[in-house]
Amino acid sequence: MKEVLIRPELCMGCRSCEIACAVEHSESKNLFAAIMEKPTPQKRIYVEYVPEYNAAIPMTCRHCEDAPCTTVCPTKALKQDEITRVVTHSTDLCIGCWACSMVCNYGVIGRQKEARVAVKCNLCPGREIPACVEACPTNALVFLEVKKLSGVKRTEAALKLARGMQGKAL
Amino acid sequence: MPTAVYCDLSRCIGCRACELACQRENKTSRISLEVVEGLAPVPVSCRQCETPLCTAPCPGGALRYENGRLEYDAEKCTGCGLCILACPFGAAVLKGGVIERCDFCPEKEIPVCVATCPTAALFCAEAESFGKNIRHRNVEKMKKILDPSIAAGREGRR
Amino acid sequence: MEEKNLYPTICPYCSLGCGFFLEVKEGKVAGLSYMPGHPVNEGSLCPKGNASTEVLTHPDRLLHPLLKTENGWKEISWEEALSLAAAKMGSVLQEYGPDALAFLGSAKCSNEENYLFQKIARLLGTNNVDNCARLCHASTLTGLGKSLGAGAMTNPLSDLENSDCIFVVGSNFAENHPVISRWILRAKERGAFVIVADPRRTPSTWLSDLFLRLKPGTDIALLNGMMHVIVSEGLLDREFIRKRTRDFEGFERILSEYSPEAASAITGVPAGDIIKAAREYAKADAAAILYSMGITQHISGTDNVIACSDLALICGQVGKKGAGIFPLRGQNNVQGACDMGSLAEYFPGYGKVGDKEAAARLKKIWAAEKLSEKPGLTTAKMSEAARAGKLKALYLLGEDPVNSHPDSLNVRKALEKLDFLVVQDIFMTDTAEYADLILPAAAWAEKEGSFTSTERRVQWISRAIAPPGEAKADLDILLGFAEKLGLGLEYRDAGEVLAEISRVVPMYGGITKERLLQAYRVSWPCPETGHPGTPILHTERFNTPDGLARLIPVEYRSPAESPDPAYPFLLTTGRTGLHYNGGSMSKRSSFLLEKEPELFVEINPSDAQTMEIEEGNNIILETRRGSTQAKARLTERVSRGVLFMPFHFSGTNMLTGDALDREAGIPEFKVSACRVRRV
Amino acid sequence: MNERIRLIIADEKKCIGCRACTSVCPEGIIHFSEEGGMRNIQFPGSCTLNCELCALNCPENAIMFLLREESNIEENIEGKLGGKLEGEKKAGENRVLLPDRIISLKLMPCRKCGATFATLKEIEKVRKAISEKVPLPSGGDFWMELCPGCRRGTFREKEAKTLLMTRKF
Repeated sequence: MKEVLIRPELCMGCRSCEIACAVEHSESKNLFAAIMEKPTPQKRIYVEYVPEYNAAIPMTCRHCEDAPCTTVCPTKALKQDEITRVVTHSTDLCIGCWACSMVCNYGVIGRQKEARVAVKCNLCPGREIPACVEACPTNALVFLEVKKLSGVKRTEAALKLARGMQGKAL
Repeated sequence: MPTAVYCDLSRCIGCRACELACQRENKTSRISLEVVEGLAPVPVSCRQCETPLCTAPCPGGALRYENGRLEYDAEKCTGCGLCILACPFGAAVLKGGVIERCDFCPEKEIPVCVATCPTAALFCAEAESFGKNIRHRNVEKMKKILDPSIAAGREGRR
Repeated sequence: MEEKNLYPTICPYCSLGCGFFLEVKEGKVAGLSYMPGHPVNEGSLCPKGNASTEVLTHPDRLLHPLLKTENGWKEISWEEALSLAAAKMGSVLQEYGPDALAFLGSAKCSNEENYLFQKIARLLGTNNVDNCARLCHASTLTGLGKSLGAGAMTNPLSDLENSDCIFVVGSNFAENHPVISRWILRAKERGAFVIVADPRRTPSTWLSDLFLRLKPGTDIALLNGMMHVIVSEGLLDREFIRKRTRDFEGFERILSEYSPEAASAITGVPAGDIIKAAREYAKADAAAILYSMGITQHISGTDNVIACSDLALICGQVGKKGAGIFPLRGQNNVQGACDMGSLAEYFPGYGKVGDKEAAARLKKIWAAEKLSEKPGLTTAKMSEAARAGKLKALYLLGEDPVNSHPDSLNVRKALEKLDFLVVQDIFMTDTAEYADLILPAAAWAEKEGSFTSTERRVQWISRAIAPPGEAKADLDILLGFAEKLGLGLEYRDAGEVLAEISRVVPMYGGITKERLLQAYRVSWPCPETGHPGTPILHTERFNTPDGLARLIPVEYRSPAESPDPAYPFLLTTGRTGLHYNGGSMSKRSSFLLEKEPELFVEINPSDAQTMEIEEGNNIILETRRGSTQAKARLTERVSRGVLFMPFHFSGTNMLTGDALDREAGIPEFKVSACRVRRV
Repeated sequence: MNERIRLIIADEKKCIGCRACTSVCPEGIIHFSEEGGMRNIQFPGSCTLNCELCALNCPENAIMFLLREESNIEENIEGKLGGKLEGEKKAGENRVLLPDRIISLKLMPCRKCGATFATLKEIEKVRKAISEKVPLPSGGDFWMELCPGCRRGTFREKEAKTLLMTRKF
């Protein structure tokens, strides 16, 4: 199954993903209209800036296997699809107890202020590629199977090595 | 603001100081801690839900969600105990005709359970702030692994 | 509404010295409130601390001096009681000589009281004075004394925050000193690596990054194994070894036998984990060792302590921020009681008994003609001497040997054999039942005095309330007793005693009541008035004559008793989070008792299955010394073949043995061979 | 104190057995007991106090008072409750004495521990109130079948499970 995977070494902390995410989850799906919307559209991906390294790491729901948030949710507002492993959240059923937020190992369950319910990544249903991935200018976010990412990295490493060898040969 | 007494379970050592402090302050402990299988301590207290189910069956309006928080008015309480039956967490008890549930120790600056917690596992803050902490913690962990590549990547771009 | 007065005080339970405020209303304790500004606990308190006020208001408190008569206990006046005590002790002294008397001090009493107590004993001509440090950290005194020159914690607890690696061995700090977890977690947040070595899976191991589950009593093999890795991989701090230590050459040789594989065979810890632990410890910028009774309460207790100190020394992890050796002691004033010389072989300030110079100095200050030059009886030896009829009279200051000493059946025999037993306590204890005379004492907040916590922090407790009934402060009782004996000890109050202490004990030189009242915490050594105190020891030189630490090679020895076909289980003992030692205080808290009401024994579920024992069954445990009954608790906390029992309830110490460490005289509470059957 | 004796009339159909009346009664004359899987609430036939706290606090408005002297008492009772009350009418007097009245309600056993913890009617009322607030799917309010202690326990076990996933030692 495809996941949103991060390559922190490529992230430059532009936060395009955050904006794209909020817009995608707005009524209008348009940046300028979304800003004015009530409730305020909210991002579900968080770019954490690390000043010591002048680096940034984007974080979003990992859609864990046997997801802790779905285990503790009393009203089953959080549900995991048995096949795709996607964890979805129903605002109607959410009672705002924040049990999910407490057990999430990645801290990626946020709060929708007006509706007082949880918000989290739902992998953009209806889209082939999640909005955050599509918006990433440096490919720090990729939508791939884990196996595939290893392949990509292998190719990159091989390319680097080949370039080095070429330099030597010259 | 969704503020309640929450627990960072990874820090809890199951010492029960919270229970004892609460009992001392409020006569009945409103937080209950058990260690599951002798290995995983979990304290349970009122989660101050934002769409609280306990208010649904309340006949006199004693329990209500107001000003962004769950309010309880003992004067209006009829002592029917229906709220207790509605709570999915079993976090309140009826005692002497009134509801015993976490009210953040109004006479104290911070709830006594939070103040006494030796490991600072219990905290009284917004739920989001905890998510933020976890993300920071993960960044710390990732830093160890990603350190060389990040540093290299940055250098190239500077 | 009547205003509540807040009195700052120090928790009477463990040795961390956590601060809190007592709320006093109309002369009575109305509750407690937290002290966020205290440097040790930052306002937090463990459950025992929260329950501490129950001790002050408990109906079981002793209110009058009690004399044992044929018709039970009879209330008598203080005058009668003290005269009687002095007369009886005096007649024993006359008839059998000073060494037929013994004095057992209390690590729950203040420095001043312990000082006065041992002074009385020594002025009477005997060194038979000891305290319960003998049962928990005597081996720290001898072990660290030999290698570093000072048997005390090297750094303050809050300094753990600055550690990069914390190695905990033989300590279940999360249950026994819960507040330490706060500092360890803070270090972890900074990225510190935490290693816990323990036979049991405990709340402390939950906080660890690496858990070494060793067999009880094999600590030296583990530590030597780690040192082997450090030496063979060249992870030593050679400069530190060259400049600050001596005897490294001989030391290195002994490690060759402890390859990780060999250590693994003895300890049961995978060799890979030993290597990992050694690397993490040695490579850290600042690494701390925490140990407690899992190290000290063995027949090899002193050697265990030395092995810990060796590990720290070869890695240069002593005398700097975030590093050091942290012996976590038991009682709230166990450090102070030892500093005050409430020990059979040490004068106040650790002058050795028998050392002419130390004796001469003391004689001058005390204006005493003669002091005994013979080291006195340690607690275990006292019991032996009493059974042999050589010890006739015993003065117990807040001690409950029947519950806290090993092999309690023999202790009971010894107490029965005594001609005269005085017990000074706040509650009736199992030991007090044997007394001829009981003197009701004041609890901690009902008197004033200084207390020294495990991190050498001296703190002053002021009197917040009056003692109940006719109970009196221990200091007043002792002064009354000394007066009846005609010893001519005159002090107006605890402050005056402390003034004398500062002249006698060099490291308390600059500590006075006035100073403690102002900034009510100073870390010793504080040799003179203007000295700021010394939070970190050994920064420049060690406390040895040449200023160098000794690297002392130690060999693994198996415990006094090992499981065999007749007694197939290995029984180890310890504390639970909710009770405290003999339990005379904690078992009087309704809450603590409600949560942990009775003696239990932890047994691994697979062992239980083969013996058809189920959760909650009553089972009988037998050792070569006695048997007791306990509720079975099936848990993965203990591994197969190991049983664990808390020692708060009478029964546990009927099982433990009285095999002693050769140097420190500490009994091996932690290992006994045991068998189990269903009721 | 008002000397008028008033009759307490509790409506069996409306009462859900919540015990609000027993806890507020200043005289403590409304009793309850639980046995054989039933909760029994025992109302005295009459009361001399002029407080009506029980009626005011009843979430179902199941309690009413009538003055004993009211002439059309039988019709009143019959009219309001839609049934006949077995009162005793003394000859020559237009007064009714009611015997103690016991309302018995079936209790719900906890699905986990088996101990009874609430009446079926209470549960039904709470379930309805919750479903009006949050559109739970059927069976979504599983906790309604558990006693408060077991709800704590169940939630605790779930949280513990998530904790043990990440706990190494």
